[in-house]
Amino acid sequence: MTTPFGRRVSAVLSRRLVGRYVVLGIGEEAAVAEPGQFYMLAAVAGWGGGVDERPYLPRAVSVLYARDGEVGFLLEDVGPGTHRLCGLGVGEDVYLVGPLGQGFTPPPPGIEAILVGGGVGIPPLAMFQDRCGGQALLGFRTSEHAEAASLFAAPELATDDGSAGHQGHVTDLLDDLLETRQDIVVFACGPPAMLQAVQSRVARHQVPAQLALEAPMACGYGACFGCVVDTVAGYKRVCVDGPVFDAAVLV
Amino acid sequence: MTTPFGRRVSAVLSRRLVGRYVVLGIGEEAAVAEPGQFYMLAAVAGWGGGVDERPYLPRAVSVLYARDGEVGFLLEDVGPGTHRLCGLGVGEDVYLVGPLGQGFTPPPPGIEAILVGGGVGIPPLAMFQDRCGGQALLGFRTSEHAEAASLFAAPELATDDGSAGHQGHVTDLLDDLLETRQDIVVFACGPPAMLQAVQSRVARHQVPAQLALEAPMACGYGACFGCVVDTVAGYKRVCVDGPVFDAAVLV
Amino acid sequence: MIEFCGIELEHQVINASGCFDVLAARQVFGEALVERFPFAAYVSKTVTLAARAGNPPPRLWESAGGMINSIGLPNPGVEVYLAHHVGEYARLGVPLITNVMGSSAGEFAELVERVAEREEVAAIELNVSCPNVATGLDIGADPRGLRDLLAVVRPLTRKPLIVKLTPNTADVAACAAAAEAGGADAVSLINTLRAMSLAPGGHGRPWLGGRTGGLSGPAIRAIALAQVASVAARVAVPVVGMGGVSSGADAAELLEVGARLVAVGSESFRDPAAGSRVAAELAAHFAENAA
Amino acid sequence: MIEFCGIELEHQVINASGCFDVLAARQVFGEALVERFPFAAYVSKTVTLAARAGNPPPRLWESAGGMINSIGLPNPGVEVYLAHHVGEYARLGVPLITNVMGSSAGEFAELVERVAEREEVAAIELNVSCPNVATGLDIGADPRGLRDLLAVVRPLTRKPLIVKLTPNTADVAACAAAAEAGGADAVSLINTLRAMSLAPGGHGRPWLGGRTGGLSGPAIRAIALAQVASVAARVAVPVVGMGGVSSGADAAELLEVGARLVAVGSESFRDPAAGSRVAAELAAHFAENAA
Ligand SMILES: Cc1cc2nc3c(=O)[nH]c(=O)nc-3n(C[C@H](O)[C@H](O)[C@H](O)COP(=O)(O)OP(=O)(O)OC[C@H]3O[C@@H](n4cnc5c(N)ncnc54)[C@H](O)[C@@H]3O)c2cc1C
Ligand SMILES: Cc1cc2nc3c(=O)[nH]c(=O)nc-3n(C[C@H](O)[C@H](O)[C@H](O)COP(=O)(O)OP(=O)(O)OC[C@H]3O[C@@H](n4cnc5c(N)ncnc54)[C@H](O)[C@@H]3O)c2cc1C
Ligand SMILES: Cc1cc2nc3c(=O)[nH]c(=O)nc-3n(C[C@H](O)[C@H](O)[C@H](O)COP(=O)(O)O)c2cc1C
Ligand SMILES: Cc1cc2nc3c(=O)[nH]c(=O)nc-3n(C[C@H](O)[C@H](O)[C@H](O)COP(=O)(O)O)c2cc1C
Ligand code: FES
Ligand code: FES
Repeated sequence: MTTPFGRRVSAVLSRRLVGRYVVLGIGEEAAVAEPGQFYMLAAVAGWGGGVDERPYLPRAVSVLYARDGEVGFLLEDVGPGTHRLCGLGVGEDVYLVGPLGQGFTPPPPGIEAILVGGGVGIPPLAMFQDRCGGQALLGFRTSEHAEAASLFAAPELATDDGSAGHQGHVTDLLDDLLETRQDIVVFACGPPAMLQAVQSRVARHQVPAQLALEAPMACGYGACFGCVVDTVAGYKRVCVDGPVFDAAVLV
Repeated sequence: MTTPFGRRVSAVLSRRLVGRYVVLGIGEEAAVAEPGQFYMLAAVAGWGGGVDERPYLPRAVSVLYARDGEVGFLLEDVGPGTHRLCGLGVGEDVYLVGPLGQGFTPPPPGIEAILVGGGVGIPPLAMFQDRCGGQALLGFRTSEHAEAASLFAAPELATDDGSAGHQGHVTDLLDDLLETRQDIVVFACGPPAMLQAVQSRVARHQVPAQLALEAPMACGYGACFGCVVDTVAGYKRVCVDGPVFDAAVLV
Repeated sequence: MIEFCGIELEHQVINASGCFDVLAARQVFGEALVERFPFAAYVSKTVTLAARAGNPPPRLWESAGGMINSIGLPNPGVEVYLAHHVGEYARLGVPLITNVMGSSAGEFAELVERVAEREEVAAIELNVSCPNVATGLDIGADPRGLRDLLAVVRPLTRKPLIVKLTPNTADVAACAAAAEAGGADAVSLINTLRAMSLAPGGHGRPWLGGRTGGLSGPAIRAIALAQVASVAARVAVPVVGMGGVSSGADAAELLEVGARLVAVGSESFRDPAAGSRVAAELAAHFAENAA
Repeated sequence: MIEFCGIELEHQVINASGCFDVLAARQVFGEALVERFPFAAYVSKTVTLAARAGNPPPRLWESAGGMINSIGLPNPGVEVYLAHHVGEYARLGVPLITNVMGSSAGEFAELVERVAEREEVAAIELNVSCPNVATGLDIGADPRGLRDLLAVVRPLTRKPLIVKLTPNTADVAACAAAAEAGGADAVSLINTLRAMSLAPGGHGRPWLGGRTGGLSGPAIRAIALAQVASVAARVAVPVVGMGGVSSGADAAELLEVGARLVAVGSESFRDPAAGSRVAAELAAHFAENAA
């Protein structure tokens, strides 16, 4: 995979809200990312000086879409880095490196993709569905959080408080499916607890799954060895060996 | 002198440009400062993350005016702190502590105030003239820099390049005055070299002078002992013993 | 109420030595400062035997997330301190901790004897960051030097002795253990880290009048946390943790790793009321975690 | 052209060990990385005798103006390094400096002997920041330990030996002098400063898998400048300065206080092309100052 070496500065082209989330579109001539890939992003101005004098490092953000000279991201304001990125105005500059990492591998013909996502971990799935189809099962805390489901075609929903869709976990929806179907591959991203729940379920039902992981990252391109996850083959870097891993290799 | 203990957060009320300078007006109920006093200012958001991950400390800024619940400042963008303050938008919040320090002492009746200023070191003089009158002699690099002279009534100008007023130093104008007049007190602020030139001239002519100094500051209220200047009585803190000093005590 | 070396304190936040001149602050902020004094105890700026003018200016430089100072311990000397300052500080209504520094064990002994005579002084903090003439290191940088120092000064007073350790050392826990073995009632850390800045212009000329200075502020907080944790794990005496604290959350972390008290230094420059703010945030933090 | 220990370099900016895995970067950025390699020499990540997995995650924490890592020196061991990595690194077209660490003088000796056999290796950097089992300190934290180490390894090779000093010491210049006396051809500094961060939640539990980690980035630059200045003033051998460099201006300051080369570490994480950018800014800076 070849990508531009080093940082580039581009203007923000668009910014819109989906419920409590922000969609950020950035001009990027060769917008060629695969679902599951990510960029490292930092604002050019005002990066730093937030809570505890952060952010210092760029932030890993999954690609939501990549087309027509624009790459898009879905952000939730959870800390100093996402706060700054969510507040970017149209015309402001960002540093970006990417696309980075190994994305999802589409299923062979005849096998349906089941997309299991939660919270802000849905952009890779939305992009995947857009390109390869598949049934989305999405979990959120409340209906307010669930507004990001609008990025999907015909998703099934679960919310913790039952304010939208099934009351309970998204893995309940997956359980129902796994009881009846074997001709599927599961694609999942979301919080660690959700991914673990998916991993143990697919293992029990011997269904293949690809999990998109997150880890604290400094560089995003394999330079620092900071983002490792334990696998059957030892520690692997999430940024270059992932973020998508076969569920079977994760320990 | 009593001032509010601790920081307060207020909205920026007004912001306008005088040539390359920015005038910043901030809501401050008890706007009671004296000419020569200053505030410590910091933006609430985006303070930090600039050049070399600065600013960290608040910045000392002289009062330009204080009236009708508003205190005003004149800023020139010379580094990360003034850059951020110059970029403040109306409605953004700032931390401020002040008014701080010892201002100018007005001359006794019958004695004329001669105000000698250069560059961004003119706010205390503008405020002084507004309250107590006096003849302003102002020096700037070019006519573009000289636009801040519009803050004064009937100033005499000098510019390095002669593009406005006398070509040369503002101290040339002072020299002419000192040749003929003894019934004056000089009030000066500006770059160190200018202040030194003023100091040696008034000493030679035995005319009293009050100089407003600058020094790197951390706190502005006497806490750190970082801002000292050498005087006949030893090191004195510019923030609490000054910023205005009698020219005769400075060594 | 918090107990520290037998002293009762209103809360767990005190000032770091040299970061809050209460006499100047009272002049600026008026009696409100005394009425709403931000700290649970007042730690004096370092006092030496003879008066010191301090280092030539410039004394300050701003760096990434922090600052460097080369103030150089200006103070009027112990006699003036005792005659004029102790009484003023006692008016604050919080316990007074007097910070002293000598350049030899003998100087420290003289300082401790003089200061200990005063009833208003609740405890004495020994600033051992002065360069040792013999070794070139800070007196506090090696455990043996600390033990020798305490052997001399410990017998001179029953007031609590707090040893303010230097962070410019390979093994701060060993230094803390030596202080404890020598009879210190508490240790405090971290002091500033040796740092440098250059004058703009490109000739390698130091900016600071003292050539090098000490780094403080958020930039050093993670170093402080590591040093405080290693010291608290090693000694039984109470630890005063400091270094880069700017919020209740920062203070809570120092307490979590074993500090008994937290001191606020540079943050007071940004916010004169930082002491009360940090104490209030800390109280809210614990109330939340208890709920 | 810059001369460093008899090696010719295109410019004065190299990478800091462990901050630029060139094999991964080539996979990501393609051959452009080799064609426009950002550094004047390539310093390998630390190599040890046996393979090391490194510390358990999490390994990173962001702090004020910097970061803390507890990577824990993962590497495939010296045999795999020699068999597979040296050849790849040689392809970069810049001199290769191999960084090694042993936990005893004997381990260092074995590493130096094995690595020195290889023609592709231009110089060997000794990372002496490993905790000494006997003293609990870093091997490099006391001058005597360094002298003993060099007495063992210096006779084993004529290749330049660079000693990478630890900053967690009371007197880094004394350590540098000991390295020089022992026959080191150069010294490099600073390595990361011991630091800590806590897991969110309030139980004092360390966040990092390695419990403590090392602080790097702009937060430590002023400390690096002080240490590099004190070392350069003390030794005659060339000094590689590093710590928080993110611009040509930062690099220039290290050169001004006496460094021969500058290494860029954490800044490469923020900007993969930081090496070339800093070198270009440095060249512009000197052109300006000459004018
Ligand atoms: C491959 C990948 C893809 C991602 N995609 C997206 C995406 O599409 N959209 C999105 O919004 N996010 C995404 N993330 C997550 C995002 O990069 C992280 O949440 C990032 O840390 C947010 O930065 P922040 O400054 O906003 O929050 P942080 O302050 O970093 O807080 C986030 C969490 O990090 C921990 N934390 C707190 N303080 C620190 C500290 N000082 N240092 C380190 N950790 C700390 C805490 O557990 C906290 O809850 C992705 C991450 C990865 C690795
Ligand atoms: C009493 C007083 C009144 C003042 N009034 C005004 C006013 O009315 N208007 C106004 O615009 N300014 C005023 N100033 C000056 C202003 O406070 C300083 O110039 C301040 O340093 C600007 O901050 P900065 O971040 O923009 O620039 P800095 O980065 O602080 O740069 C300013 C100068 O500081 C030096 N410098 C560079 N890097 C550093 C560093 N890391 N640490 C310390 N110094 C450095 C350099 O010499 C540089 O030229 C006043 C200062 C004082 C003391
Ligand atoms: C301007 C300044 C002056 C200081 N003066 C002293 C002093 O006189 N005695 C002392 O023991 N420590 C002194 N210190 C160190 C502080 O007490 C404290 O240990 C250090 O600043 C770390 O805390 P901080 O990061 O909260 O500032 C001083 C620090 C600063 C910044
Ligand atoms: C993620 C990371 C990994 C590192 N790995 C090594 C290493 O393997 N060997 C070594 O000698 N130094 C290592 N270091 C230290 C750096 O080489 C350098 O000394 C330090 O980071 C200071 O420079 P900086 O502030 O530019 O990062 C590492 C630093 C970081 C941040
Ligand atoms: S984030 Fe640096 S190696 Fe993965
Ligand atoms: S700025 Fe702190 S004492 Fe003057």
